[in-house]
Amino acid sequence: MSISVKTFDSAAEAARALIGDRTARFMGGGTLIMRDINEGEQSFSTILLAKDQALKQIHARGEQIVIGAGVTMAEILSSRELDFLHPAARSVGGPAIRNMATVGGNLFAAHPYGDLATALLTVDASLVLAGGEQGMPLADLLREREREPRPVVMSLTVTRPQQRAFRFKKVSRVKPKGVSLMTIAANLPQQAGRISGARIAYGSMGAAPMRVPAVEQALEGKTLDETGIAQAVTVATSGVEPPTDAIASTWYRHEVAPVHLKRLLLERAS
Amino acid sequence: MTIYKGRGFACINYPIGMNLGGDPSQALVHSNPDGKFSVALSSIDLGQGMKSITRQIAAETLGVPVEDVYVDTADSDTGPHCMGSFASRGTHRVGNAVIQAAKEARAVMLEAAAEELEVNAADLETDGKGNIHVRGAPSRSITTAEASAAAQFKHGKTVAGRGIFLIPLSDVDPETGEMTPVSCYAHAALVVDVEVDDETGEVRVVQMNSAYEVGRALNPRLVEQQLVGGAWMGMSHALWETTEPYYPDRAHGPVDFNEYLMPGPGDIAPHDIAILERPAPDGPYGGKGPGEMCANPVLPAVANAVFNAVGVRVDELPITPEKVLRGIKANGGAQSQGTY
Amino acid sequence: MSVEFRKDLFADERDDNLNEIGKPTRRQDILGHVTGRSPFYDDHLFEGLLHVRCVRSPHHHARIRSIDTSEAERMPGVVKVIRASDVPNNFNTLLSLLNFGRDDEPLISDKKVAYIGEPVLAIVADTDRQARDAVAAVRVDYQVLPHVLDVEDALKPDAPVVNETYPNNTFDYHDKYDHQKLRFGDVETAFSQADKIIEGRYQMSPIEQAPIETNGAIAAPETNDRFVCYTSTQALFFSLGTTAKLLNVSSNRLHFIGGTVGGGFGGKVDSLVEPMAILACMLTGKPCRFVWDRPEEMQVGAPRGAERWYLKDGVMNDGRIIARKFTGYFDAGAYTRLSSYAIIKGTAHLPGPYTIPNVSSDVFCVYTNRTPATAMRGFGVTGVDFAIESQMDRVAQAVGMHPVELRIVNAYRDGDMKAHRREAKNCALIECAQVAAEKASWPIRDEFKRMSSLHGGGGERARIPYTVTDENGRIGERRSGGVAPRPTTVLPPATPAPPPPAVAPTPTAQPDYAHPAAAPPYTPLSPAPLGPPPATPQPSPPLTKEPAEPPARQANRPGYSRFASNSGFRRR
Amino acid sequence: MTKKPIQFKLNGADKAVFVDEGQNLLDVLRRGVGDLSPKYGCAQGTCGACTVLVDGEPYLSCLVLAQTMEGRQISTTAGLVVDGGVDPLQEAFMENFAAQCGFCTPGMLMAAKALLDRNPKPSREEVIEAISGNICRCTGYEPIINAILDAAGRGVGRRSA
Repeated sequence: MSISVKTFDSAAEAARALIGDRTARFMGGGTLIMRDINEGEQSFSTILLAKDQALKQIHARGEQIVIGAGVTMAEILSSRELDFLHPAARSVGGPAIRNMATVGGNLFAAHPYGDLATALLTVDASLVLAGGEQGMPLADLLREREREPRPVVMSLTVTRPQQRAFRFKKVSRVKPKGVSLMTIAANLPQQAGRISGARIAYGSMGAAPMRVPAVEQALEGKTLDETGIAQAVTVATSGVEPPTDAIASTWYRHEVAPVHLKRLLLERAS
Repeated sequence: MTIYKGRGFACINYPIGMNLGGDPSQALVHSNPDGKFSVALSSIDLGQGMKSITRQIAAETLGVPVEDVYVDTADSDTGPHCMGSFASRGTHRVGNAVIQAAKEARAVMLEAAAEELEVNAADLETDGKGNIHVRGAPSRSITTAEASAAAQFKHGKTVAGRGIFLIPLSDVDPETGEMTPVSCYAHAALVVDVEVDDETGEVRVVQMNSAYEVGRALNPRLVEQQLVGGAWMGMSHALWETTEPYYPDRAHGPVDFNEYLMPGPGDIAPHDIAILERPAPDGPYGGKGPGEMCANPVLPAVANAVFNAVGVRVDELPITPEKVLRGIKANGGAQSQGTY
Repeated sequence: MSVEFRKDLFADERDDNLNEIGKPTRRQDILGHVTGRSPFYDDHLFEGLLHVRCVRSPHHHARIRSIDTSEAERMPGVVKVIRASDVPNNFNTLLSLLNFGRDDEPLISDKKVAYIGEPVLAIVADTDRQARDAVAAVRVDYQVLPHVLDVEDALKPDAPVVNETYPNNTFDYHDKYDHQKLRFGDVETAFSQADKIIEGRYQMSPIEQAPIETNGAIAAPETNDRFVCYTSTQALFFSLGTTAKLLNVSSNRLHFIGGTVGGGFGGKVDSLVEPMAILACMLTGKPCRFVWDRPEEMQVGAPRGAERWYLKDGVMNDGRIIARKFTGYFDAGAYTRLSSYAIIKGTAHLPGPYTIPNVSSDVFCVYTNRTPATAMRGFGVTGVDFAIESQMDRVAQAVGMHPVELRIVNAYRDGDMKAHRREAKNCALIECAQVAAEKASWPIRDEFKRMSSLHGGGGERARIPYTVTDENGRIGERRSGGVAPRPTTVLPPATPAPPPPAVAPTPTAQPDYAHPAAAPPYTPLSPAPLGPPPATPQPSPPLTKEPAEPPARQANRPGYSRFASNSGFRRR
Repeated sequence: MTKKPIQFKLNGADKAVFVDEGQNLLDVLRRGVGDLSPKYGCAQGTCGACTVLVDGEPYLSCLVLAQTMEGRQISTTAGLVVDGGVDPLQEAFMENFAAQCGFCTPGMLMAAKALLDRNPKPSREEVIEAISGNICRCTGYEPIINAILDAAGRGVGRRSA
């Protein structure tokens, strides 16, 4: 089917058009959908675009930062407010991809992509959808993102992590740009030298980026040192069923997840 | 975590060309009236520098400046037959064909010059700068442009030449494999230093030192291109590449450059190269062909270095972190084989 | 990174005073490359260009019951559906141009597919997207067949037949054997005399050539009833000849233009895009473009096939390898392409750049239900070099020798006899090993630094030994289940019976360069005490024995094979 | 199929062209307006051969929906040549033998151009990062990195003995 393109002034209109049209896709930066078009993907034939400037905004309200779904990785990298997300944004693609790929698109990027989404899981990201729905936790979207109709995300709200509490590691076979073998994001707030409210997320370790509750619980109240993290490392893959793909096998991901988790946790915060 | 250092060595030889159908290539060389030459081929420049190396060979043989020669390839209406660009045959086979064609064209040019200078053509030589002069008497000279013009407008001669290079086909004995496969061999030896992470099985190539014997480096920078790029490819074959990650299972075959793994610009290792030249008796100016052999020693050298580092022999390419890690675990830990 | 020239080596064999040769002249094509003006095949614009895409098999192995194109034909932009029956001569093998091997592969397969991605139909449309849409609308009814993916499984008597031209799942060599043999000396006897036996199994992965420019061609009608074809081919006349054969058209009606190619590495020899583009052009009368996309390039385009090698070495304690035996399996995939020749080339390469007095090898070109394999940089050699040089490291470890010194001890030298029965000339392995070790500051002992490719070869090392042969592996024997051992025969030496072999020739003018004899054990771990002092050079045991009975059986040797179209060939 | 008219600037010159609705910018540049310098290597965004600058920033033209380019400024390798002279970056690529087959070269040049326009004195690591989305199969990257550093006046160069 030949492709048709519909352009809307607001994301809300685009979202309405998406409902009830299974052949339509909402396009953000295009890095995923254009590839599908180029390769003749038959599951959709209509592209929805929104010229909505709200999609491009970044603004902070105290510790809360709202990031428009149309913000690109490059725009994150030039935002001081989002400095904690820079390592994650920089890990996506090369410079050209980062000029195009958007926050919203990253939420729908299939395995092994979605490194930014992995990071966002650890900063309490919640979503504003174009239909008006607010406060949907990102984790909920990621669990059901294949389900039709796909929502149009307007923006995400994240909570700025404590100083030096956020860490990010993308394990890749190719340097400096390679797809993820495993991505780990950690938000490790501390109170009186002990971890309180840890958030750990993995990318490329399942169908979608995910939080790892077993590790989070094992870190609670612990110190960030070899002894303190020992239990967390032990349960690094508890409840995780990593896939086999062209990059690595299930076995290998299981084996090295504790290693990379441990290294990230013991890394000196920059 | 421990990073284990390891060193590996490998050396190889490489056959130049093929034993198929005589493996022929042809070349045509001709000049315009002003002594500017064209070489017509049907050989392919895949990036290895076919157009450039045959241009230099033609200029050397004709005795004219390289700027006076351009190579046109590949148009089947004008370029004569060539088997193709593979088997490291281009420099050797096509180069020889170009020499033969250029010699024939040069002879016509020198005959014309001899007639103009009223000397014997056998007493003439070219200076490579566009002049033909009497040997030992540089003042008695004529430009290649004048000689070509004279040939074409006064003497009615075509300043042109035809060349073909053929290695007689060698029969293969079904019982013993007796044959003459090719006519010359290039050589290489390479030392690779690696670091292996004993917890992840990741291997990093930290240094390559190599010696490549190429017959003659017809253009040292083009040889360098092949050796540097080829060794990178060897490293890539050793540690990264496969279309079937779980061979012989066909699942998870990569379909893009994200899944088909090759070392990125951040993975490259310093590579210090020595080039040796033992001219091949039948090579064009002794040249062999460095295009393929440059990758070959890297693969086993890396495998040997990994063994030296952690005591794991990975005999199945590519040497992925997974295979190394499985080996380390099977041995109950990394077992350094000592430092060389 | 650094590059140095070792002009001191082999200086007397070279004249370095040339005008242009040896100069770092810039590439002729470099200005075009950096300005984006170099004309690659796809850089030719045509008004009304049509686009070709293929319907491809999703199965490893299947019979095609029917193909329904009714919906596809009605789709917008579709100009032509190309079926197998549209290909004038739909059966080919690449090396048929050199009369090597039998035709075994259709351009378009409408009866049976033998690998995932095999083309069963092609569609020509106004745009690439329209062609893709129409491809998606074609319905093919497949009857899935059992498949085989492992080379050794494919050799089993009950393995599915992959390629009907070669029903034994192996290429037929010389109309006689299911593999190519190399026989030099008597490996089995030498194994029994060796101090150590070292064995290894090595597996090379399939690898994609991965040129950044994918395979492709644009064909257009010329005014004089000819066709012009801009192509990515690595072999212009190979592709032209293949096209002429498949399309049954006179070769001089084809005008091929190429030569500026965005990388090949062996992946642009197979000549699959040119015939398809020209056929589309013939059938539509319009310029047609057939370009593989990246997934096709990676998974349908032929890779360097996988290779599996088994090596067995007989080694003396001083590091000399006295026997080396190979069994090799090239995974050709579903069709022959160039794998059959790679085995010839690989066989001549054995046993590596070493002088080993007893060598034997059996190498099989095996058909499996995977993407047909083809050439890649180092074709026929890269995989076995990996095996050989990994094996050399095992040998060094087993005898406790420095890996570089072990290579130098065994290295071939000028005048040595190689296993394919030709004298080694122009050798430089020893020098490369010495220089590489020096660059890496990896000390080798002085006696090894003094050795040379120029000295110590020939003499006894030039001898062709008595050779044990056999007739195992006759075509069809394995598949019929009967692999009865056949009596071995001993071929007479090429020269009259040689004198009893001695390991080292008598030193003459330059004793330092003499053939290396026993070397002391190498101790890899530096803290370990040095090994015992070097053993006195000993003559090695005879490595070949007199034939048990007079060699007589010549009758079973069919004629040598020729791989050319010009003389002495056999039409199959 | 509906065609859409769009206008943009290509290397400073006005272009007007009809595009298919799902057509990518690479295809429009090459077949629509005849700029053959950006190359088709994958149409997946994984090789970088089609890199162009859009308003000065590197984009993968194969992943750009052409009709969104209305009014934008697009630069390609074909536009690097000014008044018949080559850009210092092109000169550095030639001098450093930084191309073999030449197919990745236009994309590589545009990635490098974007870097140097923003950061005239990049470090080696910054050069590596800048070309990390561009694949070269021939050179092993070293000559390309050296060429870009050279163009920035930071050439450490190759050592030749």
